[in-house]
Amino acid sequence: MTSLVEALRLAAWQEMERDPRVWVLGEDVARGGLFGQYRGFLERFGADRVVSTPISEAVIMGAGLGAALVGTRPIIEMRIFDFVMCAMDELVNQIAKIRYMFGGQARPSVVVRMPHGLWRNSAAQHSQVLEAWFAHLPGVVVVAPSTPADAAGLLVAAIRSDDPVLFFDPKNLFGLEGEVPAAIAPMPFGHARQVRTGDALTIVSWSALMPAVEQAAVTLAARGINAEILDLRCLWPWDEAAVTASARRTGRLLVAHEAVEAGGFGAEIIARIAEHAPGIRVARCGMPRVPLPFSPPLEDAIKVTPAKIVAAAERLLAR
Amino acid sequence: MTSLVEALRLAAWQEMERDPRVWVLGEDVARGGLFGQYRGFLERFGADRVVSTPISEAVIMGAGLGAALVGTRPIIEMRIFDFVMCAMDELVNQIAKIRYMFGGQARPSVVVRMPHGLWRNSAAQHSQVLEAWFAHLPGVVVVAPSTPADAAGLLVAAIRSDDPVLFFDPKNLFGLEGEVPAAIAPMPFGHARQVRTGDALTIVSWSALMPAVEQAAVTLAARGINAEILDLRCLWPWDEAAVTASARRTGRLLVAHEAVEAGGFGAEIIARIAEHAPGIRVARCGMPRVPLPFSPPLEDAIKVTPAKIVAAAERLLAR
Amino acid sequence: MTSNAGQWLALHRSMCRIRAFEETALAAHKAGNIPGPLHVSIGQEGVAAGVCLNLRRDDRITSNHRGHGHALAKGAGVAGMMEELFGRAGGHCGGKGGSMHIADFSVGMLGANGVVAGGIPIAVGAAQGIKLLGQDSIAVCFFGDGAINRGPFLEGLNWAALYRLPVLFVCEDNQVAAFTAARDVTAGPGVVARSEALGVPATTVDGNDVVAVDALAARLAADVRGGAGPRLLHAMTYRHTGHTSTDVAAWRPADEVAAAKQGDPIARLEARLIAEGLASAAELAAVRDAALAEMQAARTAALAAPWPDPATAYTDVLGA
Amino acid sequence: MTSNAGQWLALHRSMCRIRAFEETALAAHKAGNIPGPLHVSIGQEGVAAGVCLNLRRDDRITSNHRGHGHALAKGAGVAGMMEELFGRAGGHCGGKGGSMHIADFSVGMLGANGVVAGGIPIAVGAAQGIKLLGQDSIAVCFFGDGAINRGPFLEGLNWAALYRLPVLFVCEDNQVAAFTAARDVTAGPGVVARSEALGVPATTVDGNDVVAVDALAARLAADVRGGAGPRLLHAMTYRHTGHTSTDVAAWRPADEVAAAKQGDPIARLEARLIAEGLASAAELAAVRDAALAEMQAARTAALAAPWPDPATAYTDVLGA
Ligand SMILES: Cc1ncc(C[n+]2csc(CCOP(=O)(O)OP(=O)(O)O)c2C)c(N)n1
Ligand SMILES: Cc1ncc(C[n+]2csc(CCOP(=O)(O)OP(=O)(O)O)c2C)c(N)n1
Ligand SMILES: [Mg+2]
Ligand SMILES: [Mg+2]
Repeated sequence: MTSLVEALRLAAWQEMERDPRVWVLGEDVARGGLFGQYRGFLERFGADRVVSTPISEAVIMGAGLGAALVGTRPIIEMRIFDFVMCAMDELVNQIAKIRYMFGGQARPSVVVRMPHGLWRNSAAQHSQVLEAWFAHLPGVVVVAPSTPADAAGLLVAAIRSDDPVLFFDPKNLFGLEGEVPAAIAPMPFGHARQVRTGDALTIVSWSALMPAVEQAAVTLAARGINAEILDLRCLWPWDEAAVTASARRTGRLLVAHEAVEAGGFGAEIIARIAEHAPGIRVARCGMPRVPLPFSPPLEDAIKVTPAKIVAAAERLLAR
Repeated sequence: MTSLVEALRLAAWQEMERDPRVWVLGEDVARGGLFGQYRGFLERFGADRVVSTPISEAVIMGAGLGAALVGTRPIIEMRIFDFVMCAMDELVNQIAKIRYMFGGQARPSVVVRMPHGLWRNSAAQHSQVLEAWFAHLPGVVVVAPSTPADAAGLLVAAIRSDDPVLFFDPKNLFGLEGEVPAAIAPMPFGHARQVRTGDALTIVSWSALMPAVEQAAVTLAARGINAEILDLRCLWPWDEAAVTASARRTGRLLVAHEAVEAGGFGAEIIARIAEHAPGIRVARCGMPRVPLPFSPPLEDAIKVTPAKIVAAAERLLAR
Repeated sequence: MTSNAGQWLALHRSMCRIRAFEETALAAHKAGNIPGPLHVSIGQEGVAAGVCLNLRRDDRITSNHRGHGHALAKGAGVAGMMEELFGRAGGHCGGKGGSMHIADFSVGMLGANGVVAGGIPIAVGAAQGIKLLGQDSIAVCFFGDGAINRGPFLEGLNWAALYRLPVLFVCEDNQVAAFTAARDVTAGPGVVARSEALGVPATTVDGNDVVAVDALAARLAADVRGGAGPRLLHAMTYRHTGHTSTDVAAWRPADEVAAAKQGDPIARLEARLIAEGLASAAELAAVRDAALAEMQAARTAALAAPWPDPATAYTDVLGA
Repeated sequence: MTSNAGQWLALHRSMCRIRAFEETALAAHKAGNIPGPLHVSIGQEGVAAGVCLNLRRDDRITSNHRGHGHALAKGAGVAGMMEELFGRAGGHCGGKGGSMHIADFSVGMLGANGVVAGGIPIAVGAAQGIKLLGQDSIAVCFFGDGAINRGPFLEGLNWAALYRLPVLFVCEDNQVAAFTAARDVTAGPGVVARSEALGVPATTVDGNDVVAVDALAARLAADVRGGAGPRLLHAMTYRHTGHTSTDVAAWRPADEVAAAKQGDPIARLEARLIAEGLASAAELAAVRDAALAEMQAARTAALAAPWPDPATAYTDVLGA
């Protein structure tokens, strides 16, 4: 068994062994990174490929792009998702647009790693879940795994991709254990994982909320409700076919995510289903439109929990 | 008759006359602003209240916040929406969070003006429509008017509001003429405007796409299809009651916006209707997930047009 | 000399209260009573105390992630601070902020910040607002050596100089940013040269000599208040602990840490007070004990204080 | 002297081609054949020519919104540039970019940029990539005086100095940013002081003296290529026209503009070439005429060139 953060470490390690053009830049990465996801990299790959940077997010992001343009494959480490706000011009106006704007001349082969989500009461500036923004942004791939094996396989694919891949590390699941193959194969983007089969309703989720969804399913099962669960794994491209097929089977679709419900990626999923598979009963379960509070009882009040998912599922079934 | 940009100029002028704590900061504002929306302000209000700044978006945004915290009411001018990407930490991590994070001690009374959208083939870095991002962001009000009167009334309300108001100037409609009262009253946020009554379907839109929607309605009317049209005017808070009531009446809802369809605010509207008013047939009409190209035939190929809105409406009616 | 006694004893008391607050908080964090990350400034108290004792209540400060000292020295209430760390209803932010987001607007403390350099644009704007309103208070902006590598440092200093704003920048140079030594990520001659190249006169001081910090801050604050425009105070200091309460900073050379601890600003001031006959060891110990007692009482109170009503999680999002 | 003839004539020809390209583009824009905004660099050609004639094809450059000259001097194809301005299929970017997003990767031109200072992090990263790959090419980063007030200037220069990257920063100081004079928004002694405070040695040159620019660029490019680390070239120049093709910049003092036009880099070089007997007025006029003919032919061709297939609007979004 391997923890999710260790799986990510092994995946990046494998790719750096495999391809000398792969390198990593970000704060403290030469000390192993904030979560140990680069432990031992400096010793193995040296300071030119494991670059601890100044606190200069704009250049961490933009230099990654520039280095990609001359043929390297940077892993851009943002430390905590929220700090990407200091590098949005470089990400949104440059990285996401450069291939298109220049008519295909540029190859922005970067991976942007952004450990995101709720974690140890980190409050409003260290807990945001804004993955939906990037599904709405042309020019980027959006990945949000929830298991060690998926995280490893998708990171390998991200590093080998010629597209900018926004990789949302689920920091609250870094300790989650699972099997990871010795040789990590790239996992194609855009394929959902069927976590559980059921006939009463379909629950779609991803990233750090998956364990809560699985707990909810156990509770529902105890009440005789069999939920089918899909882990979307990628938000762009996303597996609309699998979601639609499952929702058609069960007739009911609940999308649950850690992010704020209003304008979250759940809205896109529900909208597509409502447009293209009318008649399916739909619902969402996400956070209220509130910043993350620090105090545990306050955070507990707004965060999505197994109980809230169960309640949402039962409301949906009652309709 | 008054042009939309002149209506905005008059609204800001009125408020600066009314309240000495109101001031404006941004590049070239002392020269009237890029669009003349501050013409004459320097001469009337002086250099302390009409501050032409360095090209320092991060501080334009953050200084606006700091000045609000000590009791002033800054109008933060971003020049072109896309440049807000250079000030996202200040907007997203500071302005949107400060009231909440500090338990209500802070009063972030700023207006952030961001002329957005397609305009004169400005290509990928000067045409973005990412309004949906901010509807998903707790802590901000999101305004997107389409007429001179609405723009003026909503800007007055924004300036007087103690909340951070993100004001999306529809730069492609700056030349649009309309009536504006001599004394501009603040217009409450969150109320849609019924542009046209009809029974065949409801079309909801806002900002720069409204004229295209109205043209589409004329074409549809000529084909015997009466579309009811709502101009949402505000994306947060948004007038769910009006949209639901109209959609229930017509039984069909089409949301059209200039933004990319995937993950746009249309998804939220459709999702809410699908969850709370099942049975209504729904559809969206937005741009493909593609950056804005420069060349006119390319821009025309992806932008939302009256013809595309008509086609979407007819497809929806055929369902 | 004795003319100094009052001020020096005030500096001593201020530093002792910061030290006591943070040692108490560390213990409470270890005991599991404080959620989330905790960044303490043990060893750096001379800067917060030396600067803030020269400020008025209506002066404003912005701080960073390591802001307990700045808040305390500016006069923030201890009970409200401790309860905020504990996430209790009586915290300055009602439990919504925590250690990294302490603020007490009632004393001009406009907030700690979880984003490095995040306070710079805000302080600059506060100064601009103060100037626009024709007031004579000033803004003080505390940030670390790590912040001088972020864009807002350049944008903010250029801006403050341009409009001659009443803002005092204070760079707390503890020679480290998180787990990386400042020298490994900072090119050129340093913060003073950067500041002056942006039009902001800057002066370096031994941040662990609180008397020197106090004297320099008094002069610079007076200049700023007098309309001279912005100034930067560069204080050399050292972080005795790790980056967060859970970091032991094992990578730092032991002798470096040991040497630094010799420069403890509290011990240095006490030696001087005694040497100059301004206080006895017993009197100073009494101050330390009183500070510790105050903070332990606050800890006990915070532990017994009510949690926020979950319903308050939904308030303060929008004020309208 | 005559040893210089070749290089000086090359500089002359390069400047004339830039001038001719932009005058032709201005006319085409006025005629309604070029959509979108157009930023020309008339009066500033000495910088692009003087710097780029010292670069190799495998050297990379990043540019800003006023980048026609940089692209042409670096060797970008004229037909592809003119067609790009016209939004035609044969443009370097297939019509997707336009004037503000010209790029020709085949000659190391990594792109103009619609965001002020947007090219700085990219150039720094290109240099880092080049170093990582063990190549001996260099990156050159063109930006205006307005860009030195944006954060990426500080972050990028500190970074380049830290890792001793092979990048040459070129600040084209035309003393204006959009509609505001640089002096009104720039505090402190200026870009050279800022650069050196960040560890990047900097030198100022009269950007309208193309021979001086050429000599300095040759030296700095050699230093950078040799592993000395980054350098900054500060070129003083002047923008004869308004900010965009539709701006007349009426606010600028007429005498200032008139005086500046006296310093026209092309006229100055021609006077010198004639004075030193390296070329006759007739020969130089022939060069200008040839450049104009080349660009007018490109304009005629662009006007007749096919528009892009609307289907291509959907390509190049993601490559996978
Ligand atoms: C923009 C941003 N990047 C990274 C971080 C993570 N981080 C928190 S504190 C810190 C080190 C800051 O060093 P310094 O400014 O010197 O303050 P010190 O911790 O030494 O007091 C870092 C990198 C952050 N909070 N914000
Ligand atoms: C981040 C950003 N802010 C504002 C603008 C709008 N803008 C375009 S060019 C320009 C002036 C740039 O001045 P400078 O860098 O000196 O270049 P110059 O136009 O003088 O050649 C401005 C403000 C922009 N493109 N990007
Ligand atoms: Mg530090
Ligand atoms: Mg300029």
